[in-house]
Amino acid sequence: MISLTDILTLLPESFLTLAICALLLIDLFLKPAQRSVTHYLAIIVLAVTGWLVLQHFGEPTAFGGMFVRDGIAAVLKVFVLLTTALVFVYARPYLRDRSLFVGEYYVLCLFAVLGMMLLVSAGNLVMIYLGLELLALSSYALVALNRDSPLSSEAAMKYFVLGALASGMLLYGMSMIYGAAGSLDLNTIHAVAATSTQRGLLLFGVVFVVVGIAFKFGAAPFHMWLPDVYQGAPTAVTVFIGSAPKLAAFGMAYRLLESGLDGLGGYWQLMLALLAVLSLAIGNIAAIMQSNLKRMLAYSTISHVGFLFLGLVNGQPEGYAAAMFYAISYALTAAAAFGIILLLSRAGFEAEEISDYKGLGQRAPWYAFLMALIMFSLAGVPPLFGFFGKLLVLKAVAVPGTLWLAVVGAVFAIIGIYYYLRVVKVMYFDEPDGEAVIAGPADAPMRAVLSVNALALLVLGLTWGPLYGWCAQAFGIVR
Amino acid sequence: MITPKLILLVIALAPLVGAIVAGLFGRRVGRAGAHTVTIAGVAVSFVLSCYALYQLSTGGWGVFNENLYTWFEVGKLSAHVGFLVDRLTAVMMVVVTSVSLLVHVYTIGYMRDDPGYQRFFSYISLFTFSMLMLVMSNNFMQLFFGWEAVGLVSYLLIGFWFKRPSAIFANMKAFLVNRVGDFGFLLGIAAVLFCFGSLDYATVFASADATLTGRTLEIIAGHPWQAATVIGVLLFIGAMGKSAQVPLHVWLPDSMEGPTPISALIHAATMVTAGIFMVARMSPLYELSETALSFVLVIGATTALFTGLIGIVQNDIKRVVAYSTLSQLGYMTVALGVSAYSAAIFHLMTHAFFKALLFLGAGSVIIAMHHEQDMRYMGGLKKYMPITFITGWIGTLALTGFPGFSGFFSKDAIIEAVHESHRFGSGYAYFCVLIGVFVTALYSFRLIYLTYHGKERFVVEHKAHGHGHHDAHADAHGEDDADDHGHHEPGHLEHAPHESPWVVTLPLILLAIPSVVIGWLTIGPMLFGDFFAGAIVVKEGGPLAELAHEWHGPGAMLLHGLMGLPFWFAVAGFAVATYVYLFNQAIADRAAKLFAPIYRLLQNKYGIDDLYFAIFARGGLKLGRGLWRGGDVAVIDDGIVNGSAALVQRIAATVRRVQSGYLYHYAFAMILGLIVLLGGLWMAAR
Amino acid sequence: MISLAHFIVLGTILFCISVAGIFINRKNVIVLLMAIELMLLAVNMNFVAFSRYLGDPSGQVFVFFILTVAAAESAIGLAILVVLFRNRSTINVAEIDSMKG
Amino acid sequence: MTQQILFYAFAAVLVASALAVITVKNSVHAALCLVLTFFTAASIWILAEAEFLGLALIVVYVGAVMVLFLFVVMMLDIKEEAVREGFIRFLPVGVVVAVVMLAEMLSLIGVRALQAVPLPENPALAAGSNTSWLGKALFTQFLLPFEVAALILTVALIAAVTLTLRKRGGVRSQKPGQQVLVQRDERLRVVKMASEAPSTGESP
Amino acid sequence: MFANWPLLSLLIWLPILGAIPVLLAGDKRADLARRIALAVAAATFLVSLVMLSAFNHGIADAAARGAADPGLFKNMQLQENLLWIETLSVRYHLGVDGISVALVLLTTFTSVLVVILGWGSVEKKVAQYMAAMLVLEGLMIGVFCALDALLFYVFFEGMLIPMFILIGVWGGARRVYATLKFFIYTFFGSIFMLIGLLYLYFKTGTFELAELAKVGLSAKEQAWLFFAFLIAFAVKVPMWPVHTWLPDAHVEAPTGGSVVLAAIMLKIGGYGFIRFSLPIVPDASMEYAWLVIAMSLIAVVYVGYVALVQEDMKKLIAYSSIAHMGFVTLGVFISLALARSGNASGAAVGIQGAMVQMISHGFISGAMFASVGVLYDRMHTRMIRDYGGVVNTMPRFATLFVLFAMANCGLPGTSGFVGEFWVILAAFQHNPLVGALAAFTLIIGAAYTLWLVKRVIFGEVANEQVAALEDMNGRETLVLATLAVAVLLLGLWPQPLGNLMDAPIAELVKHIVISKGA
Repeated sequence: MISLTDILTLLPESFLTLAICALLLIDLFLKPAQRSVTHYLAIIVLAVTGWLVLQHFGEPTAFGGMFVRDGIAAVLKVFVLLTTALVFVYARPYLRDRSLFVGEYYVLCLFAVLGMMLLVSAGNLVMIYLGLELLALSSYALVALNRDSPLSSEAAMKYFVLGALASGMLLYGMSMIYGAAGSLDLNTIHAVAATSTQRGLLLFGVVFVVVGIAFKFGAAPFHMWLPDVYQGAPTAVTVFIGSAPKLAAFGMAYRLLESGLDGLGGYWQLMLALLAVLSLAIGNIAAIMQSNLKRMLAYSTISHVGFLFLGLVNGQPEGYAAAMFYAISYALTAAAAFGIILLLSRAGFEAEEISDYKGLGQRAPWYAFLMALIMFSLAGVPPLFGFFGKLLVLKAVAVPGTLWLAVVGAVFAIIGIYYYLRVVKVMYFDEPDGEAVIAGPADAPMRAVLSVNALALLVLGLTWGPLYGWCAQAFGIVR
Repeated sequence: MITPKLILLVIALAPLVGAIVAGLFGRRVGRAGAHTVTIAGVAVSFVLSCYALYQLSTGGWGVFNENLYTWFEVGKLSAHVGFLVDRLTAVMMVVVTSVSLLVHVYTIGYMRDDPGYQRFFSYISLFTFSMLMLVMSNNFMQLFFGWEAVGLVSYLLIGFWFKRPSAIFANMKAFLVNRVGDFGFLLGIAAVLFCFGSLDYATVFASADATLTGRTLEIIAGHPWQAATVIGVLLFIGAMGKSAQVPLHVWLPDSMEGPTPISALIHAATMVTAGIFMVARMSPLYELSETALSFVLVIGATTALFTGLIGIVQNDIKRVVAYSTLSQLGYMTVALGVSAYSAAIFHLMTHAFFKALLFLGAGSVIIAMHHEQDMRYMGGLKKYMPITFITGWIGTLALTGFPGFSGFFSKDAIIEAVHESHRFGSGYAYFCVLIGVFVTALYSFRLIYLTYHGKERFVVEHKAHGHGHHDAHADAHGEDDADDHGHHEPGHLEHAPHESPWVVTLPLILLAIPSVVIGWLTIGPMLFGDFFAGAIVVKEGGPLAELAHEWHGPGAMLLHGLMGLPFWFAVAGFAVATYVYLFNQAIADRAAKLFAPIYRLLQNKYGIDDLYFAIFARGGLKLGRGLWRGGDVAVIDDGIVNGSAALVQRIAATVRRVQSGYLYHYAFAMILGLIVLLGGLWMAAR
Repeated sequence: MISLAHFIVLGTILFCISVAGIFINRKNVIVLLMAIELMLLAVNMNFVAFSRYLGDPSGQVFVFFILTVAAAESAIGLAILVVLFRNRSTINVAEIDSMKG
Repeated sequence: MTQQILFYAFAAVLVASALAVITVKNSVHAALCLVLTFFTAASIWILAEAEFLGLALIVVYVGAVMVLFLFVVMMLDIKEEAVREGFIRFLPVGVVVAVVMLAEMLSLIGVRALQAVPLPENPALAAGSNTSWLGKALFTQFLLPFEVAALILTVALIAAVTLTLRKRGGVRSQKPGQQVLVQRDERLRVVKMASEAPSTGESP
Repeated sequence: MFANWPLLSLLIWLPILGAIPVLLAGDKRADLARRIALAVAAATFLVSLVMLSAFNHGIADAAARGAADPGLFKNMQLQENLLWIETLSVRYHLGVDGISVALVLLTTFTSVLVVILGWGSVEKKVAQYMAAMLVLEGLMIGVFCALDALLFYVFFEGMLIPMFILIGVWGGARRVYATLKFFIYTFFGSIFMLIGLLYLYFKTGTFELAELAKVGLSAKEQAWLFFAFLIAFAVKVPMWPVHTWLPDAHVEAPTGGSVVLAAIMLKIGGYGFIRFSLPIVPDASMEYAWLVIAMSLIAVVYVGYVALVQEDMKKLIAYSSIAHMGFVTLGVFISLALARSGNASGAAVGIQGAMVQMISHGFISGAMFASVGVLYDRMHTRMIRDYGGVVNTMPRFATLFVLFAMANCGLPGTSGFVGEFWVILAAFQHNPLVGALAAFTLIIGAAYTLWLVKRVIFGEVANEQVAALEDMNGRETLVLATLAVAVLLLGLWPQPLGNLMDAPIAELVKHIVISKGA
């Protein structure tokens, strides 16, 4: 039965829940001018939650296996929280500048964080579904946050309809798995999947589950929402949904595929391989034609998902560790990338078009340098962080049998490099014209944090060992 | 301690020192300094070379063969700088340094007003150094080093007047044609290394018989070729380039764009004979391949006759001498081809003196004529420049092989040797060299008559040529000439021609002496004695051995020569030339009209130049352009590189359209994805 | 006798109808939302049937949660719809295409 | 047997009304068809002994969600399209897609194998009602999800309010707080004025 | 006394960290930035000299000749071996043998010259330019010192970034196209190598070169690994038909960039063949040696013809670079074939020739590009037709230019001769026809070089701009004269270089004859 240990195990989430409620109330009584209180409180909440996540108390599972607290969850949660904190810092000037600086933004984001935390700790299909929906519903609302923007509401609508469709499919798959396994508990499903000889229903369920995962990641061909949402959402929201949820999606995939359906690895690995190739192809190729930076980054996300899937395709602890490392590196890099857009935009000028960055190297050398670091990292050029993510996932598939995937990944990495370089080209090689882009209303904390974030891509590129070690440890790889 | 090693080092390095001083510090040492130091260097070399020759021929020294400097060492293979000095080398050294010394002196006068005075001295000294390195080498590597170095200096000197388009074209042509030869030469060296595993002469020659006999190389799979033949032919291709044998002769006439002293030094006396020297030096290798020697023989014979024929129709005084040089080089090559190596060296030596003499004489005339080189605007110069005139006659007599003159002995020996030979191609060669004698006499006397005899075909204009103009071009007459070239009126002189200064005439006189006597003096030991024993190897029963049976001293040869065919051919040539060019010049024009096709053919140098230009120059450019535009740009860049980029772009445009913005399309894509996955699973599950 | 297959087939049919509805409908976003409700209904049908078949309550509990979430989802969906309508004065699916490519 | 007949009847209605939802022109009609669909589905569930969920479906969906739908439909006052252009064009594709999917899904599920197994009696129900059966599970094993579901509803609430609540100028609205706190003086002003003398003229 | 110092790390990081103060000096204080950059480059050069003195030829010799077989990569000196990524056992492992030392010296030497060269020719964003150059230098040194394959790869790829920026920012009119082409081309090449390395990691569990050289591989594995390496290094060298990036990159790059590109970066391809292809996949290298040899010969002949018709000086020299680098690949693979056929001394000649050719080409092509830079700074055109008779106004320059041209033709006495000569000798031993085709460079190489000289240097003064030319200033003279001395010194006294590389080459030859089929 439920005991205090269960609550203790769930302490970070419990704390976060209570804190959100408190924040909601506090915010009600704040005048718009005092909104910063919410901002700082939210960051403090994240920090405390993070601290709690790292503490060693409670049990490995709680609520009868509903909730799992293991190393994987811890790593993912820490980075979800960290990324969200970055997002908050980056978003504030943007929000303030557009009178979107409201408590709801923080509350919804925090709810989404809570959803993600539950999702990555889920030990049961119900928890996966609910965590996912908590995240998704908050995200829908966030995308539509700018109520006066036609693009935002269009993006929200698309996101919502397709998201609901995807979760419908996921549920359909879950129902089949439930029917086959007779339980919603992932451990039971794992046992059944590993031993069952009658796999028809299970397999059927796997397809739908894979679709659900693919949608959450934005893997082709379930990616269609992604460019529109990234573009349509206010950048302050894009930076959020573009970074942290990838970590949660990884957690969800791991829980469903490894914790639950490991026994069917042969099947879902093949499907993921197919989706990976498609994502690499579509993401990289479509990105080339984009003139809108947010949209380009959206397609770039799709291609990165393709890479991440390579790690999953491996289906071994090394592969998962690689994929998790990739997700972390991507989340941090994407946060920085959108951070630069936020930094340069101001009311009436979104700094979304790639051409807006012309000559940035001359006008704001420091930020251009940071952006170049980010782009090279995304492109996967050593010694930047992004390269090592790619290295690890390619390593996961560069084994006999899946070598072709590594080659495909390599080919599309080459194509992909073009559009990242184009941004660098625009910043450094083109002369500035017309409207001068320089940093918008960004405040000092944001500038500082963003700089640290981008430089971290370089520093982590040189010292990624401990981080990877942590990931590997989470998956039980000990050297 | 004065050892042979030290002496030889001084011989080689003295000109180099002179070259460096004159080249790098030319401005500081001034004109006089430059020529003093270089002449001193070459003079030292000359004197010591003579000393070395003396010591070697009297047996004071043994053959010197020592490595001095390790240039590069890889595994078993090592490349050295070292000297192999035997009598053969010593003769070459003396020839080279003596001619070089005289040319140095002559240059003082010839280049008097040239702004590149120091540069010129530096170059010719450098040339002397390179040539010495070439002949003194004891290994193939250094031989190649010297080979290329003389090529470089030749390049620099032909293009000495770098403003003249014709000069910088000629020097490039010379270098490239030589490079074609070097191509073969280098491969020959590679083949030697391949077969012997060493590049040292001593090692190679010692084991030549044992290594090469019966050995074959498969250059084209399935066609084993005799190794000795391959090596011999490849090395000889190098000689063909350097010694201007048909069909690689085309550069030599054009090289006359350079100042006359270097025509004498490089393109007549020394560098062009490097090939002859090389083959003689390699005699142990060549003796192993009849085929290679036949090849040499045929090429030499062809060169001897057909380039001589061109000489008949040339009007440029230097070009006549140049074609004569080609022809004489052919004679030497013929001698090599019949294994009469010493005859070749002998002719090389005599030719060096009389051809240098003729060139320097021509240069003297050119100075007198204010750099007019066309013989049609000369004539009757004998009264203006007697020394030049007399030495010119001496040179010509030597060249045509007038009995008693040096050329007689050397050329007659060659013709006799060919006559004795039974090698494949010797019949053809004999025919060629005999006709060649007639031709030689014809163009040589034509030159003499047109230049020195007959009426003056030039006008002396005493009106000032515009003093200011002259000042503006006060640079030098060399440069001046380059400026005026082509637009001054031919046959119009500012001043009457006059004899050249002593620095010019002295070398002429000094060269005239050996041109007369050296044959008589040296033929005995060089050809029929054992002077070259050890240096030149001839198989049993070479033609010279045959001749040696009949050898009774130079006097007897002289008498015998008066009855020989070659003499009468020469006389015939002389007679025709005398009649036509001294008495009835109209015949020449009539003959030219009568044999118009042949005349044109000769005028066009058999069309070889045009052919090469069309095939190699224009063809090469066309090929290059084709490869570039067609291969690099069209196929690789536009096709593959940019093409794949464009393809990606096109695909991207398509993919982009799929993202239509319509919700139902998005949903459709998802559903389609689902169906595909289900279908795949369905297939897999079956 | 009603077998498990009856329910499953019925659920599948419903699912396919809703999928077709999402795809065919090009005029009205509200109908899309309704199609999604149909899809959830299909899922629920499966869960109910399996739960009944397995004698296990968790399937029906799941349905309970799905109903809850679906209600929440509808609320948000309709809210977004309202916002969209205010901005664009239309909910015609074929007109909502300002972002593409 | 009766059950079977009932099932087929309900299933037929269910499919028909579901088809109607996605095909009728009028949104209001579609919503009403959806009500019918849910109602029929609820009936089928009750047939499968899931009484609680059947009732919940009716209460939650028919009672709340569908009303919300109708409310929105009417509020937005969407103009009726006379012709559903495009619909006919895409119908074949839609049908093909749906049928292919149906075929694939059914063959994958292995309908025949499932058909062999009739639904067993639920032993748990012997102990109590369906509702208590569910309730026990919900508040023991599924307590955590239950709490999370509550949070989801909160999010929905916040989101809906955030998105749709807007303060518009020029709108008359009641302010009960002010109404309650209103003072007498604020409402009533006693105006003193000179009494008027009645007209001295003729009266009516 | 310095042998225990982390000299290699110092060499790598000194310029990279030195770029920071240069950047801090800023573009506004250009002169300060230049001075700091020069100081850093000079200091690096000094450190490299210290490294040379600390490098013990004796040990290397003993190792090569000694009875105990130390194994490939085991007699590396000045090793630094730290764990970088524990979980993957990736190591920060540096070390040099004679081959690396030679290339490192070339790098530091060239970098000093490039910094000096940048003094006058770069006017905008000076600090950034100098910083990029220094970073590039450090990364290139890293490539030559890395003994861990992943570390190598990181340096190998990292290099692209500064070069990309260098060409893109300070380049000519079509710089964007050129630099993108450069980047994508090279990236294209190297990523397949990465996959190969990962596969090897899968087999061995390490990225240590020494271990990779030992691992047994089946013929099929070797074959595709060989091609993975081939693409990477062939692009870098570059070999026909993946060479077309080079002319564009060279033409558009600023002078310093061209010099670095030609003098050092191309060498990395050849170095890669020696460090990766030969030791790791010797059997496949042998099997496909014919392919590489054929490509090299095409480079010599085909590219020679293409060079002949170029109208842009830099393009011509770029094509000439391709042709000359053909000798490097030719030498390496000829040697492999020779070694396998039992001709160890011929093999040594071939590799030695290839290595000397690399160093020599570093000097010569660097000098040629620097020369073109000197002209470009004055006339702002690279078209041959805009020049003519330069010797009349710039005699000192013309003298040096002719010298470099002659070296480019492979004239004996210049460095250009040694390598080519050795390679041709070795090639002839492999197959006379291959030797003949290689020797064709004697003709075609001379043709395009001399024709360039003829059109640019000699002749009448072509136009007023040429007439107004001023001869080289002190700085330019310093750079070109230094290179001229290097060219001549290497040509006349190549033995020290040979001694340096003798031991590792002997070791390599010994290693590659051993088949490693698993």
